[in-house]
Amino acid sequence: MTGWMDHLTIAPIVLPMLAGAVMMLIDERQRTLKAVIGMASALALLVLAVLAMTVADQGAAGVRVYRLGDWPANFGIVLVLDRFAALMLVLTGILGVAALLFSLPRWQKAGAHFHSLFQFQLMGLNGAFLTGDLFNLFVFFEIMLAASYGLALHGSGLARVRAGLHYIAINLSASLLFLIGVSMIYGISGTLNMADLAGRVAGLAAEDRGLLEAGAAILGVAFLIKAGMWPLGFWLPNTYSTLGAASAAIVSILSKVGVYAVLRLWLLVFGDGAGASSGFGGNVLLVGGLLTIGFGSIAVLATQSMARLAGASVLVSSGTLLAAIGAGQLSVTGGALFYLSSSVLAVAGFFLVVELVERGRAVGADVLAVTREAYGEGDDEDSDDGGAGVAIPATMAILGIGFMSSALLLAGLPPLSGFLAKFAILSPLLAAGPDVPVTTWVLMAALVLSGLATVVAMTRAGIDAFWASPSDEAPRVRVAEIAPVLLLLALNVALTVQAGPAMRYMEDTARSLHAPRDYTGAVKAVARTPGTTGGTQ
Amino acid sequence: MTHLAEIPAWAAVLTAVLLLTGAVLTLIGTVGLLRFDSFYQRVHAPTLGSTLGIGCILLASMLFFSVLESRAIIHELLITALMVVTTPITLMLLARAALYRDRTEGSDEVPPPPSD
Amino acid sequence: MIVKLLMGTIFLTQILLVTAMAFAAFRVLRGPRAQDRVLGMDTLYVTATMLLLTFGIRTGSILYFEAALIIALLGFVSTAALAKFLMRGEVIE
Amino acid sequence: MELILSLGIGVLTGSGVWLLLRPRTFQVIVGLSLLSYAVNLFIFSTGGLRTGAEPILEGGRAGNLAMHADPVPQALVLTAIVIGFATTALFLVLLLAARGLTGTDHVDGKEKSR
Amino acid sequence: MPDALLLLIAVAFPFAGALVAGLLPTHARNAAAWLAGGVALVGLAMVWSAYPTVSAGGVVRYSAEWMPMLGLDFSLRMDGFAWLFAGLVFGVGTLVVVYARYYMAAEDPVPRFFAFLLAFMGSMTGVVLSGNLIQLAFFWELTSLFSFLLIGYWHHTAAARDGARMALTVTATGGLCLFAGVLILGHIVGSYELDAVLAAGDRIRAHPLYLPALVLILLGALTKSAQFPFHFWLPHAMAAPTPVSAYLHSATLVKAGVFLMARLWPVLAGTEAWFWIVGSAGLATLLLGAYVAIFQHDLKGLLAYSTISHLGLITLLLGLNSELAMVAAIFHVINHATFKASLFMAAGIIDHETGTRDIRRLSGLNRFMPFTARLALIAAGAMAGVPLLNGFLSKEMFFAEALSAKEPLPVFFDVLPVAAMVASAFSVAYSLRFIHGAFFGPDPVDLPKKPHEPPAWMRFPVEILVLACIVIGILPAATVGPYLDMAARAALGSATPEYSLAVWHGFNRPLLMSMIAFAAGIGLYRLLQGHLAKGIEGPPLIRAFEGRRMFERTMVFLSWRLARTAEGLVGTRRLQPQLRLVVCVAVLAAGWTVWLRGLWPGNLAPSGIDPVLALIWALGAAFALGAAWQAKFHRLAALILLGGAGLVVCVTFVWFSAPDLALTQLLVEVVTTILLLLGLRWLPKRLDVPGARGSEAVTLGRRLRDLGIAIAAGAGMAGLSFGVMTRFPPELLAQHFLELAYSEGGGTNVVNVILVDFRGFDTMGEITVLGAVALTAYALLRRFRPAPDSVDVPEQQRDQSAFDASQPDRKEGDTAAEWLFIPSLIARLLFPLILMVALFLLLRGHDLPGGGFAAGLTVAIAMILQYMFGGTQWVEARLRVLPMRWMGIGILLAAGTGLGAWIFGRPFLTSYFAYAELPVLGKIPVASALLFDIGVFALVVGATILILIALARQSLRGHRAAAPRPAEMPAVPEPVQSGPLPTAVGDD
Amino acid sequence: MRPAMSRWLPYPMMTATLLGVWLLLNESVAPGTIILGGVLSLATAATLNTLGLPGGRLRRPRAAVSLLLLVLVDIVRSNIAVAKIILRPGKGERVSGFLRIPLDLRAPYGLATLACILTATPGTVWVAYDRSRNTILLHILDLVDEQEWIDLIKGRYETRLMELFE
Ligand code: NA
Ligand code: NA
Repeated sequence: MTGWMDHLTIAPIVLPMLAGAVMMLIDERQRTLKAVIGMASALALLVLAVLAMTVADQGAAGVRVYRLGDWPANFGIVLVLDRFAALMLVLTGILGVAALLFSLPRWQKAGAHFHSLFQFQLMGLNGAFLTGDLFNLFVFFEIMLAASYGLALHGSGLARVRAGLHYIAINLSASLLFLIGVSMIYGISGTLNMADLAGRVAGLAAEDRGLLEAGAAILGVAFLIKAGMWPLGFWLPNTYSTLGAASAAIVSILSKVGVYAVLRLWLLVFGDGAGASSGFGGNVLLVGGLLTIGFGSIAVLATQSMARLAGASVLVSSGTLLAAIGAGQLSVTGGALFYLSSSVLAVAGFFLVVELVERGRAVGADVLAVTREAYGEGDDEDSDDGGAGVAIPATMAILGIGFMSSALLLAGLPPLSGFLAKFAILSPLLAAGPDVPVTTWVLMAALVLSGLATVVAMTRAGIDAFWASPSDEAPRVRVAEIAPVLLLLALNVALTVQAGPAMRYMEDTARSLHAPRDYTGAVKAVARTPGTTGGTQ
Repeated sequence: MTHLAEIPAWAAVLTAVLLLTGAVLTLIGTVGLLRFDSFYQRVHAPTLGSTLGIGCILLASMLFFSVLESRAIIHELLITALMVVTTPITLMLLARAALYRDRTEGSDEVPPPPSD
Repeated sequence: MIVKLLMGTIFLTQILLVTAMAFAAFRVLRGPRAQDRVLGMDTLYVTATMLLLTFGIRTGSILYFEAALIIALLGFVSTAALAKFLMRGEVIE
Repeated sequence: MELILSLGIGVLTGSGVWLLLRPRTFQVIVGLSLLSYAVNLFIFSTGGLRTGAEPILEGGRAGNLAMHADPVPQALVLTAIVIGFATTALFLVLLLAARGLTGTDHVDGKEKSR
Repeated sequence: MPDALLLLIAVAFPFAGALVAGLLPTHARNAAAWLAGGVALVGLAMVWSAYPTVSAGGVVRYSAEWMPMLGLDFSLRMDGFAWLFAGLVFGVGTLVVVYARYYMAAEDPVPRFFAFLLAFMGSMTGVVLSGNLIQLAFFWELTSLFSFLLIGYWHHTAAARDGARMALTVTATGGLCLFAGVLILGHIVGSYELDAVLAAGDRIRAHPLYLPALVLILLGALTKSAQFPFHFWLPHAMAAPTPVSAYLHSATLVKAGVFLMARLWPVLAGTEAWFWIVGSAGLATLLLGAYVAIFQHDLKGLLAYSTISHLGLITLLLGLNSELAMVAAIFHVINHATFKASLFMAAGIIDHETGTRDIRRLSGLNRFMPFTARLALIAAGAMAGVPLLNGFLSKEMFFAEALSAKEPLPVFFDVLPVAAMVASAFSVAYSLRFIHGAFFGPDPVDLPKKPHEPPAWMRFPVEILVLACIVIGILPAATVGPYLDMAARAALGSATPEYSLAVWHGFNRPLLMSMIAFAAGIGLYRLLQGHLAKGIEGPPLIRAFEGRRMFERTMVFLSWRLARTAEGLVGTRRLQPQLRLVVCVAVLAAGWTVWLRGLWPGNLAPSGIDPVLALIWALGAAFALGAAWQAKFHRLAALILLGGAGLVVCVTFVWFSAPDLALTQLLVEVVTTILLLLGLRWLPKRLDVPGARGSEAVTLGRRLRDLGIAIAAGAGMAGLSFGVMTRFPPELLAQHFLELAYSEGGGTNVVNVILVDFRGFDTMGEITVLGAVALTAYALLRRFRPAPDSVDVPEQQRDQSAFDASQPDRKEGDTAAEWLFIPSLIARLLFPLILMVALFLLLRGHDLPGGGFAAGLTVAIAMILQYMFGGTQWVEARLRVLPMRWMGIGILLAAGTGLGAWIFGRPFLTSYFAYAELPVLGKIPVASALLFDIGVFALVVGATILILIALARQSLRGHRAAAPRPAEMPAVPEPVQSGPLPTAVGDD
Repeated sequence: MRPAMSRWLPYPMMTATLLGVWLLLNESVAPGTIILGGVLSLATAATLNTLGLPGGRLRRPRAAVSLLLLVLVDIVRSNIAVAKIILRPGKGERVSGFLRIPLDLRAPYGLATLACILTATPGTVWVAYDRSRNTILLHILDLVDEQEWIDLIKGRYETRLMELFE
């Protein structure tokens, strides 16, 4: 461990932490400076993430293990960079840049310390994706959540506070479950390192297995709450629909963190090598995922507010992912990863579009619009909201395109990647063998029907927003607000056009997730075997 | 509990006596807390524990550890000093708060405020 | 013999102290007024300090001293805050 | 001892859950606090219960589990306590904000219509 | 140019054109038209230049990798059949562009129109040229999408919006079904490539999944082609500009369904299922469309239903499972495209020149626009099947098929010729109505515009198409013959039957049927003229079955009412049920798992029961239960009881050898109590009014349920913890920590060494959590707005101030000052002492209990003490803590310590420690971990003080807020609550 | 001499106490501990500068020690007395009540010390202080003879405290 490149693994965590801390030292009024620092950090994170992806995409050699404090792996905390982590880092990096850019004209002014919280949010996400330690995962979940509480409440206001209360209450409960689960796993297996744990599960005594699995089940409940699985995910549409767009865009990956954790741990710990425990709980994921798609679709249909529609779409995508993961097939997992990437970008873009669209519509926009400082110290009164935004030519057209594209993506209709993503899940499911299990048909039906529900709801909302109301005056929008929408859109187009290479990466990722030899091998290589001494001090 | 065997008899007996005295005093104090009818009587009760009660136990501790480690272990004095300073604050504040509350409720147990 | 004496005494002391805590707890639980509960709580803190000290003697460890010290130094802060809340309706004006 | 502590954890959990399911924000925060006590004890207990075996190494000698308590759960509990403290504080602030904005302390931000 | 590239250009060019058109300025009508026309012509040229290959029976292919691992390539494939359709798409497209240039008004955003039109053209080309089925479904949905945009082009009218939405809903639904069907087909065949699929007909028909695949694919095709019962969207799509109708409903969109059925005819047709589904849908549509068309008053409505009917005819032909019928179908596709496009354009011209399309208002236009009238007359003749026009030929073929088919059910085929004649008679009737109603009769009155002939170029496309009707009608074999043959051979392969394209087949039964139909049609029109003149809306007999209304009702029910009800049933927006579910799911998840694996005893025997600890826990349980009991009506009591429970936890930590935990727990306890107390002031007063609760039984039931859940959760946790406590993992890492804490971590307090070194990364994360929370709390509190009933100064303070004011020798605040005088003096004296203890905890934390967190909390408590007894203003006049600074520096210090290791080429957070020999001071430890811990300390001080003080300061703001609020204040509409809040009472 | 002293060591008593506390906490009198403790005591005591304390200082340390011993004896005696009261069977024989006592002592530290002594001693609780009249309100558990209590408090403690602090 000497080269600077080795620190690539930790840089996505340390960089935003430093940026966030530095910005605490800067006066709130120096927004431009903070914006510059924040943006520089976000861009650097994106670059680092892409770099990490190229590093990770090198087969067995691509798994990088970073030993914090130079301690052996099963002993100290390790970060593990592999394809899956790198993929999530890239997605986070993209959303970070997009959301931050979007927030610059307005959102950053809506409350105190937006920039620090934003950086901590990125730090939490990156950490959660990189860590190879179960308890450290908890810590990063908490960082992520703590920052998301801040961003969820950013701008304050009745609806946001009301939903935030639910959000926090439920996530606190989930955190408690997380702790229970982790400590049970430690108490039974004696380790917190995920790779180490994977190695120990198979050899577990029969009388201990039940408790370990119970711990895993409780842990799973915690993750599934975050992922929004029915009946644990009602908070999700409620909360997401009140978020500010910039927050929502970055938070849109939050539900995927739950999915990430499930996918990572489930395949690692309860994969084929887990002996009697292998495949534990897979059916729950499948059935739960299907139910979630069902509920998400109902919620999609039952709403008239665009923001809530976006929130409900998150449920549908979570459900799809869970069901696809629950199918437990390598080839399907690849498709699921493709779907994950596509839907994360789509949902984020949709949240941004929704805010811009709703801005033009005074009624009902109170939730989304920046609530002005009611009264108080009056120290953030320098906002120039009145004249904010330049009437960009064809604003409505661009917003319309943005909206329609998001709708297509979420409904899984051509020409964007949403369609290919559904195809990438369904096709391998059908190709798995001559006999198609019932669940595949149900999943297929669920995907078709959820797409239909999305079409119906999106058409309703889109027609209301773009066609029904005489749009003699386009909402005042700034270039910095439209640019991220177009950026996310362009990425989705790229994902469609370059579906081949993208899918190749996803399939490689899926392969290494299903046969985590490279992962565990890399970690074990830097672990201390019992009995041997000699550290690296 | 091997360390207990290292204590000489005199110290053991002294420690035991001090411990019991402290505990009994404390218990008596809380019995007062239980038995007394009015709050203003009850407020006196815990001072048994927080003065002599804890004093005895701190003495026992000092004695015990000094003998055990064969050097003067007197940091318990800190606790003593702090107890003397902080317990009265709570009790004073509490008594005055109770007085206020009883006065506003027109209780005849308490004297009226001095007024001309 | 001495070990037995000490063990017995410590055990008895702890039982007495816990009984004292129980009496204090009765006030915390029953009141009747808020000030009674606060008073019970304060007593509980003091008694707990003593219990920790006896535990130190029992295990021969001086490490529990810190916990006792912190109760003595800061335990009163919460009871004082409660008292202030009763008197003034808020803790910090 | 194990029995006592697990019963204690059970009672703390039960009380906490009961309060968690109540409609008033203050009840919920008290419930969450009780639950976090329970969970902290739970984490702590996974290392096994030891009396008089604190995790301090005397004179810098290497320790072993026969003489010392398992320090890992203790370290985890410390982290959990800190995070629990932080989130309790946040929840409190939020429930106050909600109470201020909605005028009620009901968890749903509105009184249930009967 | 290689043929393969031609295909790519044909598909890509329209999309590129659409992009360019979309970027043109709004008023660039001519530029957009030229662009669109050019693109269409290029497309036509590409198609034409592929003719030599295709006509020789060859297939032109283009293929590029797309998602190779999933067997999906971007592949284009043109055979004769596809060639024919592509030709129609571009040919009719070119004419429509010319027409549209004159039809569209200058004030419309015409470039956008052409952009949509071109994109649609590209999608349609994509459908017909797709070489694999997934890609076909891909372009299929695109046609739905762009047709939606085209239909909704005049979105300021409700009709356009509704029509567009309906079209999209129906066709996109169909498209999703098609997608599913195609997936199944791919599963059966093992490939999505069209060639492979077309070669696997027998396998497909024999496969158990044939029927589901068929149904799904047909759902796609029938919705697209507006077949019964999905026909209803098409008439409403007439809200589109007429060029759109001319294009979509003659040659393209609706033909996509027919195209698909014909394309897959060799693999899907030939079964009874196919016959029944496709045949009966076609027949029903044929009759229904024709019948309803007669009664339309809108020219375009009439044409729309006629379109439905003719598509029904084509579908019926495809459904007959006869190769000859298939040829007839293809032929009718061509014929229908020509006459229907020209009729739509004619209707558009009428609309454009007179301002209305209502047959009831139109009359005698022959005198004002004679040339147009003649064109329309010929086209309508083709539609009615008049000899020497192309419609006649395909109709005759249809009659012949209707007579000849006998399989599988004879009865059906006895009905078929009759039905064919009836439908034909209807078509004669509505064609007559179109011509007679619009062009003949007296001069029109009261038209919005004075009618005259349109511009020559607007009529030009109509002329071309009408010419085609005539030429094909007279010389079928010479004109359309080769193309039809080529298409049929491409579609049917070796199964292509012998047929003859001639105007005269002798006096046979089909001709007889034609004549009867003509007579009947004319008779019917005469018969109905009176009824039609009344101008009643809707067709007799089936007026009630208005497709649109049923659709709307179904949609509202399904997608709105049902969804909302369902959401209410299986979802909730309330917190309590959500938390209940979380708890129940967790209990079930753990319980079920343990149950499945069986309950096993642990490998450790439980240790004996210490009566002291048992007693302590009896108290602990009482406190916990008491807190649960009191938290509603006696918050202060609950808070105190909570503190009691915390104390018990702390004692437990001591009992089981965890001094660090006990210390930290205590400190947190104190801070939390103060925090909650600070909050208590802002909560509403709640009184326990007996009898004020809701329905007793319901409340009791709810409580019992929650009690059950709580008991289950408690019992579950107790069981789990007992299970884990009595187990000892075979190989515990803890051993290593104990071994290495001193030798490699440099500390004797193993817990602290873990916290700042082995697992220092956790701690770094944990302080970030605290920092983020503090920032959030601060931001929230800056916008804090107290409820009206707690804005006021607390009652106690008001009382005491009033008393002070009432006494001559006292001034306001004396009572408080006297009361706080001694405590504040002592608090100040304690301040340095507490700081000293804090520093002690900080500095020796690595070796003994303590550490940065404990020290930080201690300092925070010292500060709070000053605030409590000195008051906010008093303290802030003297001490200026900059919490944000502390926090920032704290994190930087911690992270900086970690980064320092980089300089030495070590990983982040690698610790360094050594003992430095200093004169006088002796050996003192120098550890980077201490620096790290100082960072933790700084952050904890900053964060805790920030939260506490931000909360405390609300009292100051609250008083200020008691003054009238600024008028613009409520950014959020306040619900119900007005005036002071009633005291809330019990309610769970 | 004096000004320099008060600049560098404004609170000598306090600083010394803090150093003592430091040494007690560390259980060590090694030079390193003393030096570090000295530095920290000076630093922490300096916070009192900003917080501000009322004027007045301890005049006669020796008298303080004798007062301390006196209080200790009183505490022991009162402990026994109060224990007896608590353990006395039956009810209603206790005569307890409030007692207002006019004071001559006005020095803040003196008053604070008196408050602590009275409250810490079982049987008496300092309830309120009236600044304008300089009276205190006590609650006394065993209030048989009011004058006896007034004499006791004024004679035994107040005079000594006035000597100490005024
Ligand atoms: Na265990
Ligand atoms: Na007293």
